[in-house]
Amino acid sequence: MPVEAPSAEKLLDMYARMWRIRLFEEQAEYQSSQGKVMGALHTYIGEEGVAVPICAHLQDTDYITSTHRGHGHCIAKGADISRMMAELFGRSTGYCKGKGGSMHIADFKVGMLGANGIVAGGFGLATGAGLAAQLRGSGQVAVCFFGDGAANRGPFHENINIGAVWKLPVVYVCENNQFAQWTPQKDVTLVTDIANMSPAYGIPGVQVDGMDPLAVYEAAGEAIERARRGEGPTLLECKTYRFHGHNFGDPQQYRTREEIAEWSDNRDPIKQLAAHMRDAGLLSDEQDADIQNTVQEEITAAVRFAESSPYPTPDELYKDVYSYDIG
Amino acid sequence: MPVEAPSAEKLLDMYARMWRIRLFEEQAEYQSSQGKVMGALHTYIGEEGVAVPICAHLQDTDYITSTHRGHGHCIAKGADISRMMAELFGRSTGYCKGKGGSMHIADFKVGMLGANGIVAGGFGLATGAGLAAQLRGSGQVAVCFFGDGAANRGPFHENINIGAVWKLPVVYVCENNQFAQWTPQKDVTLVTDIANMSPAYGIPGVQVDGMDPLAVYEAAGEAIERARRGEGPTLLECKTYRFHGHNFGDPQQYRTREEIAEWSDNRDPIKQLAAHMRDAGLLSDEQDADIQNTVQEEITAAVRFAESSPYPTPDELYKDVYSYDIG
Amino acid sequence: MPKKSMRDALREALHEEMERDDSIIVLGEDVIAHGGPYAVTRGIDEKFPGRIRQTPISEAGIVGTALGAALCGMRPVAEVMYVDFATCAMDEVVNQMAKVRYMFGGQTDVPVVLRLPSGSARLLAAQHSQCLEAWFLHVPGLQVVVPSTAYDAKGLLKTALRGKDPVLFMEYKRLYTNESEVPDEDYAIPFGQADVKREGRDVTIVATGPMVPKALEAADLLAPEGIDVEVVDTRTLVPFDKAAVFASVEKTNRVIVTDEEVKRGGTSAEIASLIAEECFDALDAPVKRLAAAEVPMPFSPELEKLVVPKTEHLVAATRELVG
Amino acid sequence: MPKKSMRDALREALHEEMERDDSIIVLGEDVIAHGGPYAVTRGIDEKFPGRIRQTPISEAGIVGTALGAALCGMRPVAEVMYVDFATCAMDEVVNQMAKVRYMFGGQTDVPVVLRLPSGSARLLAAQHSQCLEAWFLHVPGLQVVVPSTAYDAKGLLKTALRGKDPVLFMEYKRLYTNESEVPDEDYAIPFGQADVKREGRDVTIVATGPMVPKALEAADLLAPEGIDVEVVDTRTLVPFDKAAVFASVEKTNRVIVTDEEVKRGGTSAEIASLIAEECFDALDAPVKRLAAAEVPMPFSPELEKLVVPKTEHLVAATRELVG
Ligand SMILES: Cc1ncc(C[n+]2csc(CCOP(=O)(O)OP(=O)(O)O)c2C)c(N)n1
Ligand SMILES: Cc1ncc(C[n+]2csc(CCOP(=O)(O)OP(=O)(O)O)c2C)c(N)n1
Ligand SMILES: [Mg+2]
Ligand SMILES: [Mg+2]
Repeated sequence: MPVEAPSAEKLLDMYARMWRIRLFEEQAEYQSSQGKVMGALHTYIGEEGVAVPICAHLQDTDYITSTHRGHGHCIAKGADISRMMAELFGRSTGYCKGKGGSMHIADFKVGMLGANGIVAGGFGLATGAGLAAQLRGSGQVAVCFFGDGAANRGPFHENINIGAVWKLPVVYVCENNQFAQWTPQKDVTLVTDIANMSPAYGIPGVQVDGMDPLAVYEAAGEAIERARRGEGPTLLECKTYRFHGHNFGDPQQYRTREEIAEWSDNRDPIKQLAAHMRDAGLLSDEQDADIQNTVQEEITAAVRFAESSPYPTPDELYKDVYSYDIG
Repeated sequence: MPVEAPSAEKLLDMYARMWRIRLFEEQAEYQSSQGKVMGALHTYIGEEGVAVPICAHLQDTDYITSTHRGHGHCIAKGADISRMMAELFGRSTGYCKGKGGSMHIADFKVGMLGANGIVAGGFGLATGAGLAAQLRGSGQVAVCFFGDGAANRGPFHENINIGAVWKLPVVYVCENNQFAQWTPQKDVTLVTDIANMSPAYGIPGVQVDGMDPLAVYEAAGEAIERARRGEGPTLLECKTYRFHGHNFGDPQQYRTREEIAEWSDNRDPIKQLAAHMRDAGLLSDEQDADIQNTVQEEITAAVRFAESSPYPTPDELYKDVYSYDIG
Repeated sequence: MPKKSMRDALREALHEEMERDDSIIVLGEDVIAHGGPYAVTRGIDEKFPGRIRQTPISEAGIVGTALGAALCGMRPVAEVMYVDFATCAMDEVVNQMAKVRYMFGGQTDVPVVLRLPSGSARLLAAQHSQCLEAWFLHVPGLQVVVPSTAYDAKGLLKTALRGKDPVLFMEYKRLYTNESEVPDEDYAIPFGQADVKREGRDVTIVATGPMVPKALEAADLLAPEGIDVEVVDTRTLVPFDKAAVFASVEKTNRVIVTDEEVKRGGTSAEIASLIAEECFDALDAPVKRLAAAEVPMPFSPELEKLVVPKTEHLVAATRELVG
Repeated sequence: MPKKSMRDALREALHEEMERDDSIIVLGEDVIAHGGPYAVTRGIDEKFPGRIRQTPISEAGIVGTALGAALCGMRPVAEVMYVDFATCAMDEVVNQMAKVRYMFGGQTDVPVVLRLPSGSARLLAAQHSQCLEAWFLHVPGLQVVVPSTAYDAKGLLKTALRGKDPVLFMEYKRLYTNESEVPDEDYAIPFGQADVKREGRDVTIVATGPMVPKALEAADLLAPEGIDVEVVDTRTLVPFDKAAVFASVEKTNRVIVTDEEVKRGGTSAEIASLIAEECFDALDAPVKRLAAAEVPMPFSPELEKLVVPKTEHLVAATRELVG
């Protein structure tokens, strides 16, 4: 069953979400440089073409799991950027009441089961989410986002096998940005095409250009439909690239400026989607400017919200450790 | 480079070793039924055609790692059965001074790095042994024996990838006996041919009939030579079958008597090797009887040695925790 | 009241709660075949088809999947065949299960139970005989339960299956066959309530799991000498019933803390230091600890038997304390 | 004597020992690029080509491989980027590394060092701020080292690199930049020797790692009040220098035990209970513990700062103890 092309409305929504990620993170980096945002900050800039078109197929009742590089997944899945920004600022109005920070933003209301500070930490959660969906027969699916680095950890192997043998409605999405922190992928595995690992689990492996949002939309649509039909997981690899450092402050000695420019100048997924929409007559200059302005205003409002929110009070320290007060 | 066929002498030695495993374990089971051997006892009976021809390619300076089902590996690698039996009896003359028991027999002098009570516990050890060999440039190789069940654990994935990317001289040997304890392999993975997992690591995968000692000899010879030449690991899968229960006392409700008979009557690796040697004029009835009698005598002597050996004295309790006395 | 083994009591608790609550599911290695090595999950497959899943040997996958399902509306009970293998899933337990509620600011409940056969039994040696309670109680967010009787096991497992927080349920292998009276009616034992298994005036033995029956034996042996021992069974280590322990120490002024764990850094250290810090003025004697020798579990029967404290050690330690 | 940071001191120890002993190799994630996140392994690749291996993100593989190499004649130093991720390799640490010598009856040495950046720093939140000493000291077969100064770090790492047993070397992130005098000559600090970092008559503070500088600060603050604090730095937790700790307690009769770990089940519990058991008669006051709050590490600066005890808490606790 071929995946229907996204409607004009959907495309506009996707486009706005990609900008929301981009501008949110540029702002977060700026706030980090000002010392307002502290802790680790891993940006998704350059990779927006992966999470957005994939999540465009999902409902709030579907699940995703995320990584240390989680802002993009949150925004793609529909999280509120004011509560995200407040979380980065460590404020009580943040998604996690300020207890999580960048690496732990979650929004269970929209099925976002959390960023995760442990590389490969999402595999079990997504597989379990798929199990819950299957047991309920609810037609929900779970999407597990993970990096190329995560593919070298044991939980990749254990959970994909479980998902496969139980035919769980899970799509395992590798965001292959070709680096794990400061280590090029080719230095640490002979198999740089993660999709080629799928035969080890008896499931389909699909590789797609992660800088091309429409290609990702189509490939993800098929994998998600397959999962919803009860046919089990797909390993979907999106080749992508992060335009900024591993984390904010990374001096990036492991790659050249030229390589970065090659990707960011020529393959930026936002530009590619814009070009496509323009060609199809679905995006005027005015609309484009409107979208960017609106998003920029949202971001400004988010910062205002964050800055004007209170820090958690000391009595919050012992709350949420358990459902009850342990004394 | 084709592997040379084993010499007559080598064949006789392999044949004797296979009997040594068979009779040692039958004796161990008997002693277990008498309450003389306690703890877990996992027999290798039926699988002798794997370890013996593989270890026939190895020197004492080469390494192997083993599993909870380790007697066969020990004997194949040249361990002394008296010290093994004494270990099963919990005596101070055992390989581990009685501190290890069946699941932990090791003989570092012959490069046997220990049975292992943790499923997949050997992967790291073998990979590290390969790393040591590579760094020394010594031409040593390491063979990692593991079961089909172990292939579902994370360390399989992590270590084979490390071995592959560093081109370590390791052969990863799956003894696929089609069950993990009481669970049939096909219930817990879609990919029952473990050799087919090798592309995920960019290394060759080879499958061989583990009940045919000569086929195993040849396949192992190639993989080991490849490793010695510095070309990196091979994933070698030997399809095999254990004739007895998972452990001594297993009621075996998960398979039929007929299935067991099918394998033990028609595919017994000892019978197959004997038939081959007879056909080639390399084993007379007399030689055969001699070999079996000699081994039987060794076993009887081993039991006598074990039974007449002292238990460890209480002061042994605190020894060997550290290299020094911690007080 | 009928007598039942701890194994049967646990099985009953599972069946009764699965009947009551559709969201309870069971995962683990060989949990259908034989009902796992200790047969606790036997019968679930027939009675609740589809609600028990026999897994590959993938401890990290099992625990991770159980947790994921718990975050999405199920109530999984995962069996890790031996607690020793929980080491293969420690990230999932410590960095995920224990922390998701807190890290996410209370957005989710975490109703997952890990059943963990523990302790020494049948000469299984160093990799199949461990106790890890002390690790788990060190991790905020986990609850740690150690039943000593069939009655407690059933009542505590019921509470575990009705709660909202992760439970590490330590089942001592040697206790599976221990029998005690278990009523047919439904009951649950709240967490955080220690149980005074025997009242006494002279010495308190704070005991956990398999040391409880030994403490009771020791008390019986000491009674004729006029030494009146109180035995406090901790039952849950997190939450911990400090009040009950302190009340007992304040009465007897002498205390032995005992468990089967390696002594160094074991649960007995935590309990003893709580007493030394918060109950100091009540003490007439050192806070004595009796726990396992600081060695990996040896195989040989002649060594294994030296590792875990025996009744006679409790008797001797008690005499010394009052003497 | 030149002053050096703990980071530089550790780097020097590695370089000097690698020079001396060909069998030392280094493994870990990003250990070549930047020399790991804390730059400790910087420069090794240039100076000792081939003897440092940058690994995939495979903690179980890293530790398992390091151990295997150690059993076959090498002396590996493996860096686990944050001790939190050691949870991903806990079977390798606990069931293999700690036990191989014993299980195999002493057939092999186990010369492997795990370097484990620990503790809170820079708002890294719940999964990057933990301390796990208490777990490791509970496992017979492991040695646990926690340096508090650059001088100690260098001398202890040298001993680790010359020994025959596994070492869990806890490097507190916040201490990497701490400076102290480090001589140019070769020296090693034996394991099992606590260090009295400051002598005093009134109260003993037994401190570990990052709490040592705070204890010294507290002592300085209290001196003008006429409270004379002795600060005992444990330095190694296994082996543990009971004699030094007890000698101090016998002198001062009052003791605070402090570390950065979660208090429940932390190292402070073990040390406090040792004192309460074996040094009871010397005590004039309860054995006080000061350690981290029983919560996962929160992110917000306003909460994070409440978790780990501060100098002022030590000051207050000391006053209370003598008051
Ligand atoms: C288990 C574990 N090991 C190491 C780390 C440290 N770390 C954080 S992100 C990262 C790189 C991850 O690479 P990849 O999975 O490719 O994701 P990317 O950062 O490229 O999006 C590393 C090594 C960690 N957080 N968890
Ligand atoms: C990590 C771990 N999980 C579970 C077990 C319990 N266990 C021991 S052997 C075994 C089955 C192993 O199957 P396989 O790897 O195929 O080896 P086989 O027994 O068939 O030789 C299991 C589940 C264990 N020892 N270690
Ligand atoms: Mg990456
Ligand atoms: Mg098998």
